[in-house]
Amino acid sequence: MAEILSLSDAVKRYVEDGATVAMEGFTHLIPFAAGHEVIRQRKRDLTLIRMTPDLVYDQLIGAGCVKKVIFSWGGNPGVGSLHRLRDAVEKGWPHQIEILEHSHAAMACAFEAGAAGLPLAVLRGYVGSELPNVNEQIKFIECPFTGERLAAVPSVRPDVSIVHAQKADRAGNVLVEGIIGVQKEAVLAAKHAIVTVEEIVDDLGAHPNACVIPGWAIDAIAVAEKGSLPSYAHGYYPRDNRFYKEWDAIARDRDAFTRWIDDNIIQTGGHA
Amino acid sequence: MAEILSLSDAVKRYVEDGATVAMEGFTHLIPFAAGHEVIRQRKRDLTLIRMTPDLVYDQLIGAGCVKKVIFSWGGNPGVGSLHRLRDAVEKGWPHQIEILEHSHAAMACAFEAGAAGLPLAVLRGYVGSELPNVNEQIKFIECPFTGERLAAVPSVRPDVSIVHAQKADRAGNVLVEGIIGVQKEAVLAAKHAIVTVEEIVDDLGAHPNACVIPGWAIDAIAVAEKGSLPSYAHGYYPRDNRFYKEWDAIARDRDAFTRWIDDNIIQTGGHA
Amino acid sequence: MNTATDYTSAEMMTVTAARALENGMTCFVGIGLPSEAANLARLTHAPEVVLIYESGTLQTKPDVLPLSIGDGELCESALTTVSVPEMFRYWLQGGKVSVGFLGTAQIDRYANLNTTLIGDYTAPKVRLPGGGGAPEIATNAGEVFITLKHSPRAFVRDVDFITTLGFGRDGKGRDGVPNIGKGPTRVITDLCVMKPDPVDRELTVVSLHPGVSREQVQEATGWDIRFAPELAATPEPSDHELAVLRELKARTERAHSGQ
Amino acid sequence: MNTATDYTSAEMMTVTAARALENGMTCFVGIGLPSEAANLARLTHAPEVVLIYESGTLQTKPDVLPLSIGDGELCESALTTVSVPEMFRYWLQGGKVSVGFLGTAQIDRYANLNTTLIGDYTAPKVRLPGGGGAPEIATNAGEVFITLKHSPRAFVRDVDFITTLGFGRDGKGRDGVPNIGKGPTRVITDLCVMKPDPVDRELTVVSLHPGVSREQVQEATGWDIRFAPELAATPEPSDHELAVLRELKARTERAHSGQ
Repeated sequence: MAEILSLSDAVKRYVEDGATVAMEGFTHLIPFAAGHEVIRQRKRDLTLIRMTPDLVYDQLIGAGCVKKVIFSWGGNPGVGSLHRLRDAVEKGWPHQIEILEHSHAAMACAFEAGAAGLPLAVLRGYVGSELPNVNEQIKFIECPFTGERLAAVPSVRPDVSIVHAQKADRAGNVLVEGIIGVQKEAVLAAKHAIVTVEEIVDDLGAHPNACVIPGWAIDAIAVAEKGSLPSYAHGYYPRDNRFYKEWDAIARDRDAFTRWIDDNIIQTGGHA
Repeated sequence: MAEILSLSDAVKRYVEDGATVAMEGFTHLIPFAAGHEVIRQRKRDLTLIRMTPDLVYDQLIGAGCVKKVIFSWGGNPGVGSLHRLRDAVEKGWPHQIEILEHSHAAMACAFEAGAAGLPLAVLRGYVGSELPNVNEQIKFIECPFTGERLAAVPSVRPDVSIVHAQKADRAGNVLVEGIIGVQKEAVLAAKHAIVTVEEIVDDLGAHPNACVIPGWAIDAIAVAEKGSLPSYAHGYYPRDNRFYKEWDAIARDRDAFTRWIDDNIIQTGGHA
Repeated sequence: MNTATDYTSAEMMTVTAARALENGMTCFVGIGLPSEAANLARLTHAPEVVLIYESGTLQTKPDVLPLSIGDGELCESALTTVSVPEMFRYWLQGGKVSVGFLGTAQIDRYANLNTTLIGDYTAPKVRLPGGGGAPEIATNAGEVFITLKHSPRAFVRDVDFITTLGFGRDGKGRDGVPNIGKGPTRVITDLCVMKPDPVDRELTVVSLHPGVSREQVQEATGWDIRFAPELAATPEPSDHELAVLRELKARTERAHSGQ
Repeated sequence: MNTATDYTSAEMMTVTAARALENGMTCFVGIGLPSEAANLARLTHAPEVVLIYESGTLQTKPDVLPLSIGDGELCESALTTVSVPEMFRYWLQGGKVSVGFLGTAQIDRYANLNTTLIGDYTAPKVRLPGGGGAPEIATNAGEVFITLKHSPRAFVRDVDFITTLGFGRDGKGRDGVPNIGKGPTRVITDLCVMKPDPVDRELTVVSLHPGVSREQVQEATGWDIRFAPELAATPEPSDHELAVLRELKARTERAHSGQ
């Protein structure tokens, strides 16, 4: 049953050094506030899973929280590279990180299989791609009915998943609306789940088939107003495209990056 | 791209003798009007797929349209047996039919896999059940990552799927709301799809993540007002529970059944 | 809580079945007797029991009992309604269900369930509705409660067909199987409560309902039924439980006959 | 339709790419150049082209070009928005996409795409963003259009890494593979249009943009590029196409800088 906690307490309780963590949100509803709290609490050796690492993982990598990243597209959407990711992979700063990469289709299926409690996902994928040469977690099976060769990947089952959503009610039931990505799958696939929300309301006001995640499938709810900025929250605030562009210059330079983290995350003490 | 046709024309064009047909709707939105049209057009040798055959398949079986039924629960919900299904299976009236039975979980996964374009569905299912002894389409595979034994069933890919929904817009986009069952999966898994609707409207008025099936994924839309009675349409009319109970007596007796079909389906000429 | 003195054996069964559910459990509910018991639990001691029906209705709070597994009432009173594939994949197979509550046509001494047919598969004497959700509810839920009326036709030594696993033909059907639930942990009838023996898994009467004798249970059971050494007396229904149950059934009756 | 006389090579590329899309096609759209071309098509000759973005937005009609693949605009103007697993499973893998429209960092003579890295995998010179949706778009869509700027750095004889299958290292990568799309059927650059040779699948220039010479194409290509025997001249953009494109880009600029 979801407990309503402060973001700081939620991260303290559920994100351990060395944990496998999925912070999801496909462009929309990216849990930046939670990512920043992880940086502030100086978590270390995390294995981070995320289809599109985006700036939030760039920040976590540059801040030294990360041992390994599992992903399928690691760029700054519409802008270019994730310079902290590249610097870590290409030059080992602040330290070398491991990467394990998939295609979106495979990762989406792996989250789906994780939510479905299965050990693997099967897809018609990776045909002719050289990704299976560099990712030993991509295997192939034969369909027992047709003989067709199909790709198989292990399901995603994080220790903790963290997502951001529009709102929760007082029982901790959460409404996610708009581009819903793999958020529900991330929550259901994880051992523990933290959901940050814009607000807590009396009534979700959801339609019959809305994407509602019941409170009993969540461990902690934390209010984080504007908690997905510079990403956006459908119905609350738009994407800060300008910041995405500005990030390019900040992240290109190690010092500029370190200053930015210090000024905007560390020094704010949780009130960013 | 969906064409708006009369129900009679839609059935004429897409339901051929010998076809594999899925008429879906999990208790809710069962496409009775379409099933009755199939009976009126005296289609023969159909292989019918449906998780819960319900009265609509009882009627089709008794009317002699059916060669084989693939299903997972064949009863009159809350009432008892499907007497026409039982009479066909136990006594071969009006002729012997084949049955192939699954569990709900397996059929739901098989529809899902059909929609996903896969040849098979994998599930943690059928453990200790004797259904695999009598259904050779249930096989087991070994997970290449964990070694776990998992069930596999062929995906469902009907020649035609027929579902009922609340409304379509003029471009043939369809809104399904409430208990959505496997309707979307049935439509997407099929070579051809017919959707009957309560009405055609200018604007579906759907929320951002509503279950909307685009017109270009559907072949024919046919208006069938009260087209799911005695089942129900959320927002339009309730389930006729009384008829479900009355059906028990009608279907128990071959003559009573034949008279009912004649009076209520054949003689109405499509204006039931 | 006053205990009632005037109640039927069917009411005794439903109240006892309802009491098996604890507040906060997530319960995947079968239609019929399990649904009646689960909703009684929700309306009495377990207001926060989460009821899930295979039609996709999550955390539903119907005001009247559904006739079918997909009545509109279930959707209208649910937290949300998901597709049937999602229900079986994410919620049941995904391990979110603590207890599956099932009925059955036949049950045997190892709590295997038969809802497929009586007689031989290729030439059945009676064709039953089939497996439905039960085969995977029984293996993917944390544990399973079963409720049905006691009769020698229902309680047979060996079921004609194992639609749904209890503990297998030899009681060992779950041994060594990874990722499987505990299976049937109790069977509630109109006469008694049974649990599987902790060692060999054979169903054993652990509690007799008020006024029921061992002989009555034996007569209604198709094998030599075991009784626990410390046989309990099932507590009687309270006035409150009976009142809520009767009101629920009356509301249901009015709602369904009104159509 | 008047043809314009004053336009850039980038505009020529976008207009030509847009013209490749036919009305009624369902197009799985990559971000950037493909998205610009696909929306131009929708706003000109193909008003009923169905645009699908991997963020889950089905049949979207954005008023301004999205900066990211999941901008709010895409959801707000979509017929509906589904989860990302559903997008990849039901819509792409399910065979509902007639054409995938992709960009790339590197492409080789067999139209294999590399968006993974330059150099060696374990010690990359440049780490690129990775596969994203492309590997399965390229195999599960009915066919694939590719658009990118022509340069010797982008057009290499053999890509450093096949992220996404064109026709494989030997041009035979799709032969005998069941349930696979036709693959890249055209590549549109700022200089020309290329198609795979019908026999050996090597990319061949079939049409030169106005004012572009064979030599220019060869200089911008990292291998000995083939030209079709009957080399066409790409039709120029019309005034209308240019006006719509420029207005679209101006609207986009205003919208994105306003934030």
